Amino acid sequence: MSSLQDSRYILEANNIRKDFNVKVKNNKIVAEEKILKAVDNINLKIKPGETLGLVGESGCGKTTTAKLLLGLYKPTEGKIICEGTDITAFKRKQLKAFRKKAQMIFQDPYESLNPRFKIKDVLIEPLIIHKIGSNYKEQLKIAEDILEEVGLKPAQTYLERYPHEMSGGQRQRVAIARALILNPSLLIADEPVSMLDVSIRAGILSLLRKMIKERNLAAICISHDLSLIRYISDYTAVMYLGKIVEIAPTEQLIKKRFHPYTEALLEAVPNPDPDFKISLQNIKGEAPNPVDKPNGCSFHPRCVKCMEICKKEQPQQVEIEKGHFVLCHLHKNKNS
Amino acid sequence: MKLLELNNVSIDYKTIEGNIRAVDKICLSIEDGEILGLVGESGCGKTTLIKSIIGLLPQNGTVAEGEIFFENENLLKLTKDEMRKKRWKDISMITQSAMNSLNPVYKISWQIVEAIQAHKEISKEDAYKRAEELFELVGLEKGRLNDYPHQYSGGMKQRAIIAMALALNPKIIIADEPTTALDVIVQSQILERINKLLENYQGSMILVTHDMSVIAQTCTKVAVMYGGKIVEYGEVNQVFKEPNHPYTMGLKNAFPSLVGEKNDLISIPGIPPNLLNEIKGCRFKDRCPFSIEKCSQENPKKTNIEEGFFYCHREEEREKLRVLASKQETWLQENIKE
Amino acid sequence: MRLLKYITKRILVMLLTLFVLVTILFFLFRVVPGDPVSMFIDSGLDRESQELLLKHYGLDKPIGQQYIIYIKNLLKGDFGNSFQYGKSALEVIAERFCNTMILMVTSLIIAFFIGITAGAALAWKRNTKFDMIGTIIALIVRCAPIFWTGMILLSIFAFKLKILPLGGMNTPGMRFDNLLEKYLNFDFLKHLILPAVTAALYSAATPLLVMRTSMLEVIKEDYIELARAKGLKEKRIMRKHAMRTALLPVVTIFAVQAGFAIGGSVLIETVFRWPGMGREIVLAVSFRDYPLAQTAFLLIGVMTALFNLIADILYAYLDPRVALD
Amino acid sequence: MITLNKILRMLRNNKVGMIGLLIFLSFVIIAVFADRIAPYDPMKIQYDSDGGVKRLQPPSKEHYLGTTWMGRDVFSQMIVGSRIAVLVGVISAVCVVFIGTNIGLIAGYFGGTLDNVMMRLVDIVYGIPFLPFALILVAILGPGIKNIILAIVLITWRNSSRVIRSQVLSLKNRTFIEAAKLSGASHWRIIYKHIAPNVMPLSLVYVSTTMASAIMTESSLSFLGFGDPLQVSWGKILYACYSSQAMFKAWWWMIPPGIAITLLVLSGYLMGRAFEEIANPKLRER
Repeated sequence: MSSLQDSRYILEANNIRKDFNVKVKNNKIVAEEKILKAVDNINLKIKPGETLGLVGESGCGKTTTAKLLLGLYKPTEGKIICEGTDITAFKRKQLKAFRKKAQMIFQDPYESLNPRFKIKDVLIEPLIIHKIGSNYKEQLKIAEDILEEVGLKPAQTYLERYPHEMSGGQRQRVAIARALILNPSLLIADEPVSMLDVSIRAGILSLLRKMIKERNLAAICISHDLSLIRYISDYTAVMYLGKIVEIAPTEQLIKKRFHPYTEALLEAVPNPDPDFKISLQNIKGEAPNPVDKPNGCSFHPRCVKCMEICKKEQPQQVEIEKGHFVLCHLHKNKNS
Repeated sequence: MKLLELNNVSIDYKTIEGNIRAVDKICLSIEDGEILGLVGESGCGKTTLIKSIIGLLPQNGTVAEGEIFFENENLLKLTKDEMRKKRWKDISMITQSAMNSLNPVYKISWQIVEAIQAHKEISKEDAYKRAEELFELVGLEKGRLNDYPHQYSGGMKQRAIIAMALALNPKIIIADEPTTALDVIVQSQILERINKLLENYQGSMILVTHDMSVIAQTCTKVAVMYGGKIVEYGEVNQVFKEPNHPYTMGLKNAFPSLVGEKNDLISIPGIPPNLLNEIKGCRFKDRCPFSIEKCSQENPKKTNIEEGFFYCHREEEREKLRVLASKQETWLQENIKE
Repeated sequence: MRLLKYITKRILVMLLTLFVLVTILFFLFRVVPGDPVSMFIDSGLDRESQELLLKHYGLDKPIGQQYIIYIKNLLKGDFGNSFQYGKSALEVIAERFCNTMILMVTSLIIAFFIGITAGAALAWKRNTKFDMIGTIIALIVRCAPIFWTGMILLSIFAFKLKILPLGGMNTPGMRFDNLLEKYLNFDFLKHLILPAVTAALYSAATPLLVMRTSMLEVIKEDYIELARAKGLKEKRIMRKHAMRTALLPVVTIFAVQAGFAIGGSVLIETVFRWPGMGREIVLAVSFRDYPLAQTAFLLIGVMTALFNLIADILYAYLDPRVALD
Repeated sequence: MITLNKILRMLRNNKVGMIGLLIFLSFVIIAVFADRIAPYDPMKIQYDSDGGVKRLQPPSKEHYLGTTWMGRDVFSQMIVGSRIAVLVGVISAVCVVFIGTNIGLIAGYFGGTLDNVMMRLVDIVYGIPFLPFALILVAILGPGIKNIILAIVLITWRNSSRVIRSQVLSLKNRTFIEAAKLSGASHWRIIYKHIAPNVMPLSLVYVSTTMASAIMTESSLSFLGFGDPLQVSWGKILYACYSSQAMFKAWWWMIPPGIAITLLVLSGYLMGRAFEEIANPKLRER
């Protein structure tokens, strides 16, 4: 292979791993140091115009994965390839160019805007850093345009405001505007609506979807809620304790899932319908502390279909149907 | 028999900017054995309302008018000490953020025993035994009783709080967003556990949440709050199948579902009203696609239906509105008159 | 045995600190222009006897060598001889050290007791006149110079009312056969009251204000609301729930406060002519008696470090969430 | 950066802070115009018409606050003494917080070895008993304001740098900092454009409290007899009062310097508390 990367993809993550050193206190006065494998051997490929959903419980490594892909963390192992080069080896200049291409929207709109910046300063800052627009007036015009695009009309009324003078939904729109102002080709949204009131969530989600399609972005949307992911992503990957346990086109995954954890996750989403009562049959207990991962398949202590082999051996990923991968001992490769 | 009855209750907050009427003339009752869901967006006054029932309004909040009857006794007329004795024994509570509701420096067992001993002449050993029973009830290992809260996961803390709430077999339990901070699976486990406990539990419960699906899973009755008022109240099945208030219709649309085909997710445009200003007419009118002239002039009247009520000026046309409300075009910003 | 390891680690850090201190002090005292010897040797002495004296104190050697000798001696427990007293500096300081400790520990105990209870009470009655007046008094006491407060108390109780002694630690002329006898008598207690109260007043203000702020924050916590919902009595909520957790930041400042108090002993002991280490430092510095000043300073450093260690361990015990690392 | 205007705006809604600022500003005005306000040369011995020294005279029309044992005018000494207090307070506060804030910002933001070394250094400095150290330093280097300020700066930078570092540690994990990083902002831009404005209220807390403690330190050292020999300061007035053994007789000599020190130190603490409420919104809504 002459090129490191398949040119159809914007970003490719190859076997990335991230370890953190953490201090744990177990009934003792003095702390103990341990290694937390937050992300464990993950492979991802992202295409323009396509949205990948990343689902899992808190602490499963979704956000760490996102930050690795954006170069906010350095992976302990593995490569992240963008346009033929490994981003983990970027020099300062290359990194700055990469920043222009990859952006993120954060979970908490009350946290992601600097409280001491006016909205116009928030939006113009990236333009100043990347020297876009020849003068302040031009930059202001770009900021106004993007504000109108994300539905904050008329833009002039918002430019002079501070974040605390806006509602959560409006702030999240500003955050989207900031992410898009540099015309990125990759967008990662980390739980973009989970802090917002239910009645306005759909508006933000459809705005995101519109932007992704219009601008032909490669996107990743992180959420703990499969029912929300369904509305935005084309593919969905389910994560458990740092690993992707199942990945498939979203509707396919909802209709036909193979991993017991996905099964449980789907079962667990409560329905706004009194006729469908929850019954959790596919899972036991709570997720262990990621510091003490079980041996073998890390899901085995909670799995109702656990076999002997699950306790000893880590499963390998198999393609069970076209484009549908599972990491589970229950399933064998269709081709082999 | 009516266990709890709120009669025309209004609650005011004093703030630097002025008085806020967080709860406005609410009438609501709950019968023995009933599980009432109270649903609404943040700032709609749901938490304020339940805090007034248990007598724990913050210092700047006061019940401006109305009565709260519990077993035919007006709670607002009780002395502080009489009210204190009612708490937990008759009315217990599962707080909003169970994560922070346990005192970090005491063992869980200590905190449960304390609650029991505050109301019962009972030895420490017996109280501890009761705590063990409770732990079994909520699905926690007895051995973990002597842990500190920080050694528990979020779900375990929530279970511990539920155990504590059940300790004295109260007549009513008020649960304020009991599962909001939890992960999906843990949330479902807790909801399942609550459902199971409710089967054997004689008393009533008020469950406050912003999540319609949680209500659908647990409650028998539901009250929908908006801008300090209850806009609709009724049997859960009825409200979910045939919502009568446009807000309920919109709220129902906004919830994604995994069951069946993907249907459009629709959001309600605009933001909730600012309660600092006095509002004339219906409080939902600014966000309602069906609002008419009358809505901004008069307060809507109560329409009683079997097992419930709602407040809307267009009560006659509700069948038609329901059909319209399920369409995405209806809820576009442009269709809403300022 | 992690705790032991932790303490060892901390003590090593403490020793390093002390080593740095010793080094800084040693060179400070010797590098400065001016002949230190002239400060304590009668200029009437002839050259020969001066040189003899220099030799006797090891001052004739080059400074690097002096330093090595000094460190070696320190490790052997030899802190050098005081120029003023002509005997071992450690011996001189040992007695002063006891006197200072008694004064400081007494005043710190009073201070933290007053600070914690009053701070909690003020917070519990927040936004009342009681709270406002209490806070203002605490602030003023905190801001008044400690030696001035001491002077005022002296004028009132010793000079005007004549119920307490004017200073010192014992009435002159009293003789004691052993230490116990020296400290365990009414006369000593009478001498202790004013300096201890002055120091306590000063040291109480900070824990009081910290306790008040910390209580105000704790009161808003969810577990206080739950304690109310549990139907506990207000007194119990305040004592068992609010005060217990609000205490934690107060423990954190204990170390710093103790350090201040020990440093402040310089002033207190001067005003009340208390024969302690602080006063000795002032005198030693005035007379350029550097072995004595160094020794006293070092001991004060050790005390500060010890208080730090105690506070950290205490904190870890009081807060189950916190681990030492 | 910070202008008086900005500070005023911050303190406008804060009664406590306003009072502190007013007290402080009045002392500044007194210090600036001390020469014109003081009726006599503070060091000049006053004689009565018979040529006798006016020793320990109680307050009168000529001498508002009486005279000292040496026959000097206490009121003039008080007025002129404000100079040293204000000077030492302001200069040390600015130096200390400038150093402390920058160390805190850099150590907290970059972390790693640099942070470790810095914080060990802070630990060591925390182990040095402040007043005895200042005493020894001033005694050796010679009494004078420069050395007093040096001693204060050498020790007190530890407080602000440690607290600001921990504030930076929590700020740098806030998502708006990550967002800035993602915009391609350089480290220095993040530190000085995004983080620094957010720690500014905290820095101001330390400007105020350091000023207070510097004034206290100066007067303590002067009281112990290590003040600047050529200048009048409040601590030195008290030193003279105490060592002349006249303090029990001449309240007018003993009381005013103490009140002045207390007030000026208080003004620092009041402003500090006000800034603290701004820095930590949790304290605000009661």
